[in-house]
Amino acid sequence: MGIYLDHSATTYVDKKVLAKMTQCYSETFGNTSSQHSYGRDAEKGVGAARAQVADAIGASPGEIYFTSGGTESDNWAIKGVAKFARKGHIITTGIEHRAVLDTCKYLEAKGFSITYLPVDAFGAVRADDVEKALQDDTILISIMFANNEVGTINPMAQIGQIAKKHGVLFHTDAVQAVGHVPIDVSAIGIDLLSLSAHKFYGPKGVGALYIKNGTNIEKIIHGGSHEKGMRAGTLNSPGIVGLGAAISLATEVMDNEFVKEAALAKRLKDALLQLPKAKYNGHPDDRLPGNVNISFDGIEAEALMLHLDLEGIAVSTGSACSSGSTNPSYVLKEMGCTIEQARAAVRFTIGRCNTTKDIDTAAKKTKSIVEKLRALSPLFADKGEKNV
Amino acid sequence: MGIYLDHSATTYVDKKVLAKMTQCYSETFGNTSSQHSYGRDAEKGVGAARAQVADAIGASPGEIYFTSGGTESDNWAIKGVAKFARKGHIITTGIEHRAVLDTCKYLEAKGFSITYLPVDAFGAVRADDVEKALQDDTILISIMFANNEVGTINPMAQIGQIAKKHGVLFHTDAVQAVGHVPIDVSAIGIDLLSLSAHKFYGPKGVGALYIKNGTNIEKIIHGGSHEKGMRAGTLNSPGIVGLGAAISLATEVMDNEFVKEAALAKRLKDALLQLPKAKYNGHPDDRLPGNVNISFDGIEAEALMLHLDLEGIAVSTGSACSSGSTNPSYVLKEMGCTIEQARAAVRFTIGRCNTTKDIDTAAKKTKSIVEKLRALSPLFADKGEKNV
Amino acid sequence: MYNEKVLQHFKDPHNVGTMENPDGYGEVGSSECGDTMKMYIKVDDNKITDIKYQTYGCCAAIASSSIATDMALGKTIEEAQAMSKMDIVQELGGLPEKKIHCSLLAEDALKEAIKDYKSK
Amino acid sequence: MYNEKVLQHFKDPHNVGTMENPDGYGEVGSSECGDTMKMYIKVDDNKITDIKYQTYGCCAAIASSSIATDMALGKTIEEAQAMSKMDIVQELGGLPEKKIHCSLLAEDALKEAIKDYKSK
Ligand SMILES: Cc1ncc(COP(=O)(O)O)c(C=O)c1O
Ligand SMILES: Cc1ncc(COP(=O)(O)O)c(C=O)c1O
Repeated sequence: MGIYLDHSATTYVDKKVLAKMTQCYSETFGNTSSQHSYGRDAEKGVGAARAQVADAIGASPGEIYFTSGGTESDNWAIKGVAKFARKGHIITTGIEHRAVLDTCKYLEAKGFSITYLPVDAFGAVRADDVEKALQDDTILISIMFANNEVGTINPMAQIGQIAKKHGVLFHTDAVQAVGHVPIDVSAIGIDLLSLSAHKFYGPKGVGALYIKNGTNIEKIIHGGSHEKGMRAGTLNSPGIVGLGAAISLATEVMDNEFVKEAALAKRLKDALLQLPKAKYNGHPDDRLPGNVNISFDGIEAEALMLHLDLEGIAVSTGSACSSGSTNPSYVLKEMGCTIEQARAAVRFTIGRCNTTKDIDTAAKKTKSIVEKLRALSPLFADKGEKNV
Repeated sequence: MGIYLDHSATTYVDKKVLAKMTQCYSETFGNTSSQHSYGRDAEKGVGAARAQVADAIGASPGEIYFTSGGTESDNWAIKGVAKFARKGHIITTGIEHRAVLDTCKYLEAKGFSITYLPVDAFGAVRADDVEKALQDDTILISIMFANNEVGTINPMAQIGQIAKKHGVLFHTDAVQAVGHVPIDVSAIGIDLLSLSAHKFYGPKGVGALYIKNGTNIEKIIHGGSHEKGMRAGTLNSPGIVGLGAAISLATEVMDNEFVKEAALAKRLKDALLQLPKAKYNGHPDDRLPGNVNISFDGIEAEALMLHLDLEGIAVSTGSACSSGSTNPSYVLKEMGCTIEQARAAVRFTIGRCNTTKDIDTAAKKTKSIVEKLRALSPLFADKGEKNV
Repeated sequence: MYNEKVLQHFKDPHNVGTMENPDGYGEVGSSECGDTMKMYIKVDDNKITDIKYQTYGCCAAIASSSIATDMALGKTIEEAQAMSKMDIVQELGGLPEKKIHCSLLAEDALKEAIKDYKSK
Repeated sequence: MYNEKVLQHFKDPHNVGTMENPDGYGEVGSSECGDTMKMYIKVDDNKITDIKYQTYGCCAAIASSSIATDMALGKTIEEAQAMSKMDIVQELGGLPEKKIHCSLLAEDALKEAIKDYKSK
């Protein structure tokens, strides 16, 4: 068996969650729009899931709309608000997931103006910058809860207050955060929140958008009166039941998991930073518990990733050498990393199944591969410098 | 165990299909964008599914794009072509699924002009009408393969020829047809085809859009380079694997199933038409094999449906008395039915699991409930007339 | 969506039928949804001593007719006249919100029948 | 995405290292993706008798360097000079399309080293 350290990319589905889904695929398989018992049973499952999702983020069930995943939720939140407003200004950051960035670029081409806020060296947005960027015609602030590459958590409460004070809608892409850190939409003052089941041991292809009651937003998928007429399409009831079960379970084990993952992450970080010229990326404390992101000077991340893969260890790299040009992580570049540092960055994301032994094995293998690749590299000369 | 006769609403997932999906949810669960072995294994599954879908409809794998279901595919096909063209005229019919109709209405509000073609008494579009409706600025013909309420199949080959002759793109919502009747997109001349797994014993929440190579279409979900940059979002690999397995299986058993379902449908129809004043809706021959749609004069379909439900038999009704107004099936109205006939229409859709015994039980129960409801009804007086 | 009591009345509705020479007769059609009801009452000593009806409509309309006639039977004309659709819905233990209007049919038909009786 | 042979060369690249007093030395950097390679050759009787290199780059760059040096070893200067990136890709049994450009690094470095040798 391999060692999976790429839980931010996706997770396996928890056994208990899968059992609920299986039951739904074969028995309570009705269409929730049907009025007979098959339909009513399916609707019961969806209703329970809606309550589970609402509970997990401090919303009410009527504010939860199911989607096909985080990307659709992000598209809906941003395009939906923009369509309702017809024109205006949107504030986001330079380190958003492409589901947010590409949607903003699309709207920019359609005449909306967009501010892409910078981040500090740790990858966090400054709340001050948000307030300064506000314009008379600002219709939306869209800032991610936690970054997918470096795990840094943004100052959500402060941004929420600013949004509320100025009466501007606040959307957050919380795809990486939900199920891992506590979230209360009403305490923070969030109007729209995107989440996706496959990031917390639920199924792929199902997510949700929290829409605070009374929010001015249009739909983006037409046809049928599903989801109060806001999102057409036969409900993916097995997936939704899986989402509900997964979010409940994640909430239940959150505190323990946080402590466990943070401890494993510290262990991995400490071991890897024994290597010379290894740079730890992201915030030291305000970050997702399982995320460790390190740039190893003089190596190319893909090479390290593939070597680890050959040893059965799965990690990820932000950059990828493809189509004749390297695309080093724009997140790391925004944080002020050099291109070389960005190309040398590897992300380890620890999850529910990982053990101390996994971490020790991964650390040991990583160290020897880094040394091997550095020996191969014309760029690296260990001059015994300290880590930065 | 109940008798499920609502297979056009949705199907259970076939056991063999589910086994493949389960494996994917727990073992080959990687993100297809990941370059390590977990990602590559997931990508292998998706690639195989893409080939299975392509094979089933006579396309090549590079022309298959996975979506969250039939509704998204319909939205994408129509809005995607409209966005690319920027303006123009679209031809569709008055009996499309709401995923098509509502999308067309949305575009109409945005300045596109739409022709909603009428249908004949059997529910079929006349190819002549399509040709006559063409304008210089027609950008798209969108006509469903088979109707979801009455099962009538449209003259696809003729429409395909007209589209080709005039160089207009041809989209078909084949959600009800795929997996049940043979389809060859290149022989017919289809440019865009929507399909959805949960209509042929695959999972809900996953579908595909066939886009013929070279078709001018824009994306509607932004972010990420998935699906050649045309549909962002982490691929629902277990769902896609299920779609692939389901479409292969459906193709394999299609001929036998067609014969079996058509025979059961005839048996049910013959039994029910023994009742006086029962009107058979839809085409006698050119229809989906398992579809039987009948209006029983003097009864309200919802009442019949619920009585059958109490007996463990699941059927569906086009009309529903809701929100203070009855919405009798617009499909039946387009076919020339009276409002009373539309309100009295019940749809039985036979599927893979149904037996002769199921049909006989359903027929017997339906007959006695219809008689009971007619006795209760002030509208019905059996004057011994013949069925129409 | 419907509770047990509603389904019970729907499945085996009470007081179904017509009446020869009723003391009062009412016929109403809902303009909203096409439901139709005919109601027949027999009145003795200012009390409703027999009641029959026919209903064309959905489950909510049928169940409302059944329970409304149960409720009216034995009541004085004044008591019966005071019955509202919300009384009917309450007696049924509730109806889905979208279906509440369906119970108006029974209220209206009963009122029509009483009006007819009084006019004689 | 990578075939077995590519992965084998990537995992255990051949001819890695530097050389004291090489007969030819080439250093190239890909402007496209930042990959860098240093190549050292020893030439005897117009034949490449020893070859060493260092590469910074992805799997494709490393595997190409490894197999290209294997191929060049023992070849005459003229034969080595005639090697193209497609020869390297072919010898590797193919590379993903997006990665084909990565093998140019080895071709270029080898050509630079030969040029340096000839200029002496
Ligand atoms: C921060 C963030 N936003 C959005 C997404 C997209 O979610 P999904 O994969 O469910 O479409 C992801 C993950 O892929 C993510 O990490
Ligand atoms: C003809 C037709 N088109 C589109 C759809 C929508 O597909 P989905 O339920 O997968 O969104 C359906 C079924 O619901 C249908 O019958």
